[in-house]
Amino acid sequence: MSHEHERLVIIRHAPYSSNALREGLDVALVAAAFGQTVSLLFLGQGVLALLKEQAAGAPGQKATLPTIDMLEMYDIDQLLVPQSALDALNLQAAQLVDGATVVADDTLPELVQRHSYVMNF
Amino acid sequence: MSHEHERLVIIRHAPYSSNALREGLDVALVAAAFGQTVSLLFLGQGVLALLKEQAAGAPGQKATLPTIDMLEMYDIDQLLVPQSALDALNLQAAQLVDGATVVADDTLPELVQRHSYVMNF
Amino acid sequence: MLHVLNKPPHSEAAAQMLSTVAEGDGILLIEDAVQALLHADWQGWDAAADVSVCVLKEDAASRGLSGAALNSQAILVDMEGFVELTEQHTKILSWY
Amino acid sequence: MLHVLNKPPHSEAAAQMLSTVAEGDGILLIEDAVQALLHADWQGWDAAADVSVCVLKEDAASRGLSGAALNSQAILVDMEGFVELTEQHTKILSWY
Amino acid sequence: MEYGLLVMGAPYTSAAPHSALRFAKAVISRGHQVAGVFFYQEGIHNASSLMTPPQDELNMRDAWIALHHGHGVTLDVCIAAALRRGVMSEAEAKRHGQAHFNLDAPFELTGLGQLLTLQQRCDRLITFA
Amino acid sequence: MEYGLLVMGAPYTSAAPHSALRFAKAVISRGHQVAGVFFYQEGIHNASSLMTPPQDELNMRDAWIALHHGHGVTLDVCIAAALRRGVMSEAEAKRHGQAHFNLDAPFELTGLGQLLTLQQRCDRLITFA
Repeated sequence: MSHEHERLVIIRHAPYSSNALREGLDVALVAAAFGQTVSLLFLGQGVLALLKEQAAGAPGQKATLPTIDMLEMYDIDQLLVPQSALDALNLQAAQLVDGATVVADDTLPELVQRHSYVMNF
Repeated sequence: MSHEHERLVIIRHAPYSSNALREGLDVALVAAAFGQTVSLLFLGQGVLALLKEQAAGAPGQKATLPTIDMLEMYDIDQLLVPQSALDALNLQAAQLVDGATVVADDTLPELVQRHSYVMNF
Repeated sequence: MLHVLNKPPHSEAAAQMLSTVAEGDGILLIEDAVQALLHADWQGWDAAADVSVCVLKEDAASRGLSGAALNSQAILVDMEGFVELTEQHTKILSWY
Repeated sequence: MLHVLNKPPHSEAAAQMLSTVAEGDGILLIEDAVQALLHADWQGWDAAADVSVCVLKEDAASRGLSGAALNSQAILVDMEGFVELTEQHTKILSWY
Repeated sequence: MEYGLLVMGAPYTSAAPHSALRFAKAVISRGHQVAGVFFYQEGIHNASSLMTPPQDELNMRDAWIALHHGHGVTLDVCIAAALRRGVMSEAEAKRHGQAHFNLDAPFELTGLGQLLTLQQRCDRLITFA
Repeated sequence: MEYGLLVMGAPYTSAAPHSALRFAKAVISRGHQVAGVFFYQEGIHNASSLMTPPQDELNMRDAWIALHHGHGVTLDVCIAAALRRGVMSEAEAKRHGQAHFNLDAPFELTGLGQLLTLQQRCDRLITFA
């Protein structure tokens, strides 16, 4: 199977503390709306965006969890998390939203290589 | 001796990659111009601001080394660097501008405590 | 002195903060720093004998870490508690 | 793939980059990443057998690290060399 | 007690303005005064009258203005930091030959000396960055 | 070859615009084309017509405009990112009831789709952030 027009968006920022997470997700959503196949890879602090127990933001700060929940509607169903990223935060896969998939760290180089478009946020 | 109106400005950002370094130095200069006694403490990446071999910035980026060299004219002669910050960058004291003083790490809590105004940049 | 940290517990800012904490100081964790709740072994929890470490409750909740807070020795405070801490300490130093 | 790093060698961004580097990739260090010249033991220097690590010369010079570059196995490139690297690699991934 | 706030983060980039605003309200609700807020570094963007967030999000500038009108909090913006980042008052716009501007009252462009004055005047100064 | 640039750092806050500009010039001097620059996140501040750095410093917006006039480089700015941060064109200002604006030609407000188009059209896309 060719991955000619597949896009990988790498999310590395936590919710609330910057707009990087949200604006990265926006790129993923727009690409999906344009018919591209989009996968998301969550590294480092980005993994925190997948915590399912996130409450609504403090007054005035928009939450990103609703956007994460919306990804499936856009056919973005690959939400990949390396095992080491979970471990570094002492998190268990069960604490993440449904749809998050834990992947082995040694698959990352191949994962990044096989997408024609890769962007870091 | 009272340190009632002494100010400590902590510099933690490297040259060129943000304006944090320069705008932190500006606060130190203005405080000195207002007659306050000002000391500078360089932590982490901030130590790089003291490297004496810095060349002029790439086109369009203003260098901060001339500002460092100017501090003495404002009677800011305490440029303090903890030994561990030097070690973390594999630097020697001889690579720093004249006037930089290496201090032992265990003096930091007392240093921070004894100034009435302490600000991080 | 009250130290207010808003970066993750293993950040450079956190390490810098810990290198300056003195006996009798207080530490308050806000924004990304509330992640310390996930790290029972974080150095900051025992920064010094009489240094209390507080965590801003609403920032822990919005980040999905309220559950982690239950299992921690952290003192949870709300925004009024934050202000109370600044009443108790005459100097406040933010690490970001 | 060419990886372009602009954060210090011991940053999270650097570690994330190294976790994705594949055989045949290239690494270019710019801005704060040129500090890797100070760290002979930085993991990135041996990221993989056939991965070359280049350093942007003018960023090293402006940061006072030209001397460190002399003692390093790094390949120094200027801006034209930067462009050349992007000619050789069809994909470019920036880590910041 | 009197509090002064130093805000160095931009809205929609940093959580700092949000934390600062919530802190200011809590200070007031505990019976203290917020004498002033000084905006420096990226914080100067809080003063932009052109900031137009989506309707379901807080307009940070409006929130600061409400704090000013409700509680007399001064809103000072470092002029040097603001000018280089593209935030200026009508007076500065005239001085620099610009037809447009994006800062007006109750925000005031001022020098860094104002920050030192705020710090000396207040019982507490706290930074949000 | 054709190059596209994605710039996500603000002048005077990040080295990204400076590195991007120097890269763009080197691309051109090696005989390639820079098709366009897309400004996103904090990068949108590069387009501000009110940016007023001290005289001894580069005005980043002017530098981008020179690149546009000299080499036909398009300068696209993400409209959603720009509006929430206070950068808007005259047309957007009218739509939002603002008397002032701080973005004009050759900078263009556009959607994120333009970034994807740039990426597909170009042989190389490189991010400076």
